[in-house]
Amino acid sequence: MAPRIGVYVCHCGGNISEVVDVKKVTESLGGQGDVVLIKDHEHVCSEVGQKLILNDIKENRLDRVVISACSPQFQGGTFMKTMEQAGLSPYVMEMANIREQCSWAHHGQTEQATSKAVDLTKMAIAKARLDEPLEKKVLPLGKRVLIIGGGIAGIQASLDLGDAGFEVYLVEKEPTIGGKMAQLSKTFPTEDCAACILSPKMADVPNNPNVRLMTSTEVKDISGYIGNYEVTVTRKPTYVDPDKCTCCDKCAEVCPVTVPNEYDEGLTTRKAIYLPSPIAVPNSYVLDDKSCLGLFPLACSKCKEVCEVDAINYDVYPREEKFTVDTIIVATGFDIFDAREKAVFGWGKYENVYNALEMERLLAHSGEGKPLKDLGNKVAFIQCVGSRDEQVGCEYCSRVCCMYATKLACLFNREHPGKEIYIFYTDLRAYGKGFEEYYKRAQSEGIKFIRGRVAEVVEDSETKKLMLRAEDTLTRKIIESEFDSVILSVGLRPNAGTQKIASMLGLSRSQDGFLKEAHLKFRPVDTLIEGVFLAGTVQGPKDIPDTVAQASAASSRAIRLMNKGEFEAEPIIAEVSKEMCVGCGVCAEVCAYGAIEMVSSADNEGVRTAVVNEFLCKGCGNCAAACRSGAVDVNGMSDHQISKMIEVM
Amino acid sequence: MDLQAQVRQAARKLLDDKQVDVVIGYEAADEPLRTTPCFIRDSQEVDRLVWNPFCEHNLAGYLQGRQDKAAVVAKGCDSRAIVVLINESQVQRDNITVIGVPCGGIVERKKIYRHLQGADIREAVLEGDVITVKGPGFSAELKVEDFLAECCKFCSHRNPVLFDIKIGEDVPEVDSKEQYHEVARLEGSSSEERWEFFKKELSKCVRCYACREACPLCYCKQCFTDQSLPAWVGKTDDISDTMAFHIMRAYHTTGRCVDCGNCERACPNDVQIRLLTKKIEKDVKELFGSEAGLEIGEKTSMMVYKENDPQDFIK
Amino acid sequence: MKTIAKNKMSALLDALIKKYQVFAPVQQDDLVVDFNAIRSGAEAYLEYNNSNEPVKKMFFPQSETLFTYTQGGSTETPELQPKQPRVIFGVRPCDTRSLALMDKVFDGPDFQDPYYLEKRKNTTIFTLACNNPRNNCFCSSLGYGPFFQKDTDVFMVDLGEKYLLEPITAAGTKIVKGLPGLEDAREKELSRRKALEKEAAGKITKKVDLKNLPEKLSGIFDHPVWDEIHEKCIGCGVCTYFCPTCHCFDIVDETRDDQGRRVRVWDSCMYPSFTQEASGHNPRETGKERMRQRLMHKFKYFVDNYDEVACVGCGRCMNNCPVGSDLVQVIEKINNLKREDVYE
Amino acid sequence: MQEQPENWEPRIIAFLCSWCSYAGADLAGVSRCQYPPNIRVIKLPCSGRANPFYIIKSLQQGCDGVLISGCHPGECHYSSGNYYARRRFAIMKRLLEYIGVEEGRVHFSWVSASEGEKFAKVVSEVTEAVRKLGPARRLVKNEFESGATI
Repeated sequence: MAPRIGVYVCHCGGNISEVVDVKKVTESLGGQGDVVLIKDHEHVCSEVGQKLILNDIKENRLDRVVISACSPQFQGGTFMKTMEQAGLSPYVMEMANIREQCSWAHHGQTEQATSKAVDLTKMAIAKARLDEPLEKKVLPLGKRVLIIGGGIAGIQASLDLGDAGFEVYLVEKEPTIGGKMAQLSKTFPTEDCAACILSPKMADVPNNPNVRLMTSTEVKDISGYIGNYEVTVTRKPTYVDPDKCTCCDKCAEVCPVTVPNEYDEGLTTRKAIYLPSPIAVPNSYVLDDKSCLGLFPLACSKCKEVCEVDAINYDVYPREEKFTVDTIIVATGFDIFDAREKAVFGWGKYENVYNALEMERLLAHSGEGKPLKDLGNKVAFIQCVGSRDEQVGCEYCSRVCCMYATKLACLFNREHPGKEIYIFYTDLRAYGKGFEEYYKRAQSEGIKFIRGRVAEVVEDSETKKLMLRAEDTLTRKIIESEFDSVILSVGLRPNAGTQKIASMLGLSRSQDGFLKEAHLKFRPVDTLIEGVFLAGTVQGPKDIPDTVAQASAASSRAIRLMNKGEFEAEPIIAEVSKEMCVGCGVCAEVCAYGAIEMVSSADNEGVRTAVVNEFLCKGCGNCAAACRSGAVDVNGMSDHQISKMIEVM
Repeated sequence: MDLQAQVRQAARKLLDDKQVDVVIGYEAADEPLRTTPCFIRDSQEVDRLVWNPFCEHNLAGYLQGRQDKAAVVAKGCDSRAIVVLINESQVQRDNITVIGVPCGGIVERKKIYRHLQGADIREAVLEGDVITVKGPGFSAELKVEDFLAECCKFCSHRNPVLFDIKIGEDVPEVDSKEQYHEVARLEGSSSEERWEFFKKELSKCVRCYACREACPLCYCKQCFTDQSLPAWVGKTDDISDTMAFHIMRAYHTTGRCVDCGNCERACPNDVQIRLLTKKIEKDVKELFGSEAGLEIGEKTSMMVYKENDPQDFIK
Repeated sequence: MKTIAKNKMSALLDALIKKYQVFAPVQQDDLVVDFNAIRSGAEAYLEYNNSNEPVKKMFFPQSETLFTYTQGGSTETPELQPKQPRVIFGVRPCDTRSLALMDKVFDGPDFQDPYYLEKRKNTTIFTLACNNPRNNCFCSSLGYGPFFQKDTDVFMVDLGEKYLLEPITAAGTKIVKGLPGLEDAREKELSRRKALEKEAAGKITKKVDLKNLPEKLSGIFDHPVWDEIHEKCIGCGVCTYFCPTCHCFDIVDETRDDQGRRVRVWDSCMYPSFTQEASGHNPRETGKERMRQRLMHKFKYFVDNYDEVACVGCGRCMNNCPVGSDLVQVIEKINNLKREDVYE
Repeated sequence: MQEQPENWEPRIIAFLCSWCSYAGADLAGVSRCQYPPNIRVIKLPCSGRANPFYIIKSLQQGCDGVLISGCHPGECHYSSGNYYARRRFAIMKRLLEYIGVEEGRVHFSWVSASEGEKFAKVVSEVTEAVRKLGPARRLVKNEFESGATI
């Protein structure tokens, strides 16, 4: 059946008609069979104008409306509502922009502006002719959220969501939550003890009735989409029942295996059965089956023998667990830069070169009165190790190193007054609240800040002292000096495990390797994948307050979606013709939203074709332009429509 | 053992061991200087298989959409096409066995006919690198290397990049520096000259679609030329439509074309369509630094982007 | 019977050009010859083997506007009659023969195609005997041969120094009468003609036996041999577009805004779109059905309808097939099917 | 420069992404930036929507010029559509010019929603470039006119 199109050309109270000859436009449009009526009006968008349209739709059984007026970005919404009022799909209305892009831009050129207005209106008619009455799609949403990563970001997000009544699954691959923050000595600029402020928060997690904590657990697979994420996790056994363990330490005492302690960055040792950290949550010993003498077959059972509460059970195995969530927050954090990549500084080779996280642990221990090492009398910090350094592929600033080095220097200085402490920096960035003041204070306390990049560190093989060479770029003097210890302020790198999660979810990375947010300014915690959010350093280097803020932001964005109970999707989306699709996958590859899946399904005779997820697709049409077969098109913006618009030319 | 014997031996073993259902290779054609694709299912028939510089077809196209287990004889370019087909999920790696044969270049039959001014060649015998051709009242000895197809002359991948069975030793790769000389020559001429050249060249096209069908990477279920909503390209032999067809067909090979020359070889009217695909191949290399069909798992150049891709042409 | 010295041929053509639009073989490059309208006799190149494309396009062009229309109703049919009477000069007997076969389709008892016929009526054909059949030629298996002189207006033979001209039809006689430079043929020349005919026949080595083919084909519609025959076919249209007897077409509308034209364009039974239905269903779903259709049409259905096979043995389908598919071998394969394999 | 028919005005088709360039064109109007009235705009969601067929079809239809405009790199509303578009256009533009379509028929630009003035400038430049070239002849399909095509 031929469409019945009504066309309205607006004068816009002279805005249009002072340049464009509106009468002539209406006259030039005639002669096309399915254009049932053409009218002009002083203000089509006015009450009167809209009533006119409503009335015409009813009386003339119009099923397409073309409005030749202002920009659709200006009044498009108004007319879409009018269509709905008339009981029509808002997507069978087209606008020709003869104001912003015609009358306002072509003053005094009535003839040409009029002819342009005619063409633009004809193009809108050509498009409207092929419009289909699309409808919005609605997806019911539940209140389940998966949080990947139990660092401070994951903890904050879990608590926010749990408190708000959402069902949280917090997955952490390590045996305890707490992440990198749990390893820190104190935090800048306030110097409050990291463990002291973190441990209550950590303890809140298992106590929150809405949070299901899964430590020693890795995400194996995620499929599906918003509202329907099917998550498969692998739960690794710890062999110790946390509910029974009393942390009496007897098991560790008898354990014959000693290995480097990760929590202390290998500066101390632990046993094969151990407490992951003094503030571990769950607060329980765990058995590390990789360093244990052997469980299959059992080589030693000393720990089990001494356990008075019978908390140890060797007969447990990794198991998979599946659950479904509606949204996901990725908070997989960062890794520190591996300073071995910067071989000129000798980390891992020279005895007295430490990275900053090692320094954190050294200070944490000495702070407790149990010093591990003597760092000597002259200590240097080298900044920007693995940051702002194209040689190692990190162009970005890691944002926290200036301040943590200042903090470590201050703490060390206060513990060992009278020592010489140098910080060799590129630029000193003290941009946060209280940062500049902290920097000033450090200077006043005698920490020497030298603006200059250190070229190399050379160890005296006899004395193990370290020779540093740098240029003080402020005084233009070459500094060559011997130090007892050197601390490398290593930068932040994307966590090694993040890529796996990113691939599962179809998240893209920024050039720096951190996960990419949907919009750097306006959607900093959203991703392009609907229902997936980022929190913390997984998105880029940041300090604790920013991480916490972002975690709360991510929670709030997740709540924004789930609280409504449903998700509404625009109908202007891609559509795949199964008959034409050859399954090459180029569409899925170029889709930024992971909205296209290549499926070989039984109802398609096992043939692999692209399938568009109508809730994830944003209708950008990149897939359609990429498809060589012409199998992908965009509803309401089809190739056929565009080709007919071109034909008007 | 010569390469042909090795191909036959490999085929025999694959069929006898029931590793494959069919071996796709070449057999002699009735016409001199030609071979024709053949499908061997019985090991008794492997002696039909031949290997010589007349094995001009890219057999990769026969793999697309197969349900059975197939072995295929593949030269360098054929193997690259197979890689692209695998990467585009048109061929399942597990279902195919690639019999890789290093290739010294393929003879372009029409060059010989041109050289002999259209002589009526009734017989051709290849011995070593010399082809002896005979016809009513004449005979001539020709060297293979003098009649290599254009795409073979500067081929940068004569040895298969993917194979399960390798026949013979790798041949030395040739200097491919000059491979774009024809494109470069055209680029050096004026817009007007290029237009006249391509208009004339493409007006020879009769829209038989042999180029498209011969291309192992043209595998759409329905080509844009046959689509009607919208009908991007008219069906008549109007030169504008013919040019539009060739522009878009070439464009669709962007970052995928392996320059096997099958399209141009298939053309009954000798339209130099490789000049289009070769231009794109050159641009892809220049602009995006990529080359098609070298590695399983690689993404073709239109599937990816770099944030710093060249954009000096954009205002 | 007349002769003309080769060096006078150009003048003869010039004389024809004054009254007719003359199409003659013209060298396109050092290998390819095709029929073009010539403006001077010197352009003609008669020392050719055969034209790359058959002459059918002179009567049944690849695209032909049937009529134009505008939205609102008016249609306009183009002028069907050529502006000038035409001569096609130097056509090989196989192509001449193909026109006789095409006539059966476009000028049948029930239907006459004006677009084809107006051109046909206004065209005089000069056939040039084929002294040098090529390795893919097999016209002698089709009941005629390289010196076949029916179905034409004037028959010519290249005698070496001269051409022999023999008017066949009244139109031929009339046209030859007015041509300059002709001499009466001598006995010696007529015997030379005979010798050349024999020599030409001897050059044809490809042979097919068509005697029982239609009957055999009718029994093997579902035979697995088709799987084998089509297997290497890539489904292009070369064999049909270059076939002098293939005449299938599609009718398409080309529109732009409010105007349109209806065009007849060549189509090929080898294309999937040839039988694609609007529903998406395709009765000839794979290359096998399409290959079968092509051969059935040529060697069975056409025979059923017109008592002739729709093949002239010119060999173009084999010359041009991108994958070297060999029609003669295919027919042989079918002929060799054992009786028990063929069911009624 | 070829001879131009009297009163000839170039007809230029423009494909603008809706988030940046179309909004930029709106801003040009709102700011009353004046530019030549020769363009006819088709709004696309993203420059990544622009199938190279649009360019070919436009040229076949006799458009004297084609402009495609999207968001600046890194500002695509759909994150990366313009990056893909950029690759497609780079290849297509070079191919068209190689085949003999005059340089200056097909143009690309990045215009953001805040660049009304830039939009007006781009359109003026494009119109001027096309005007210099004269009416499009190459690749134009003249199926409704008698005589030879192209």
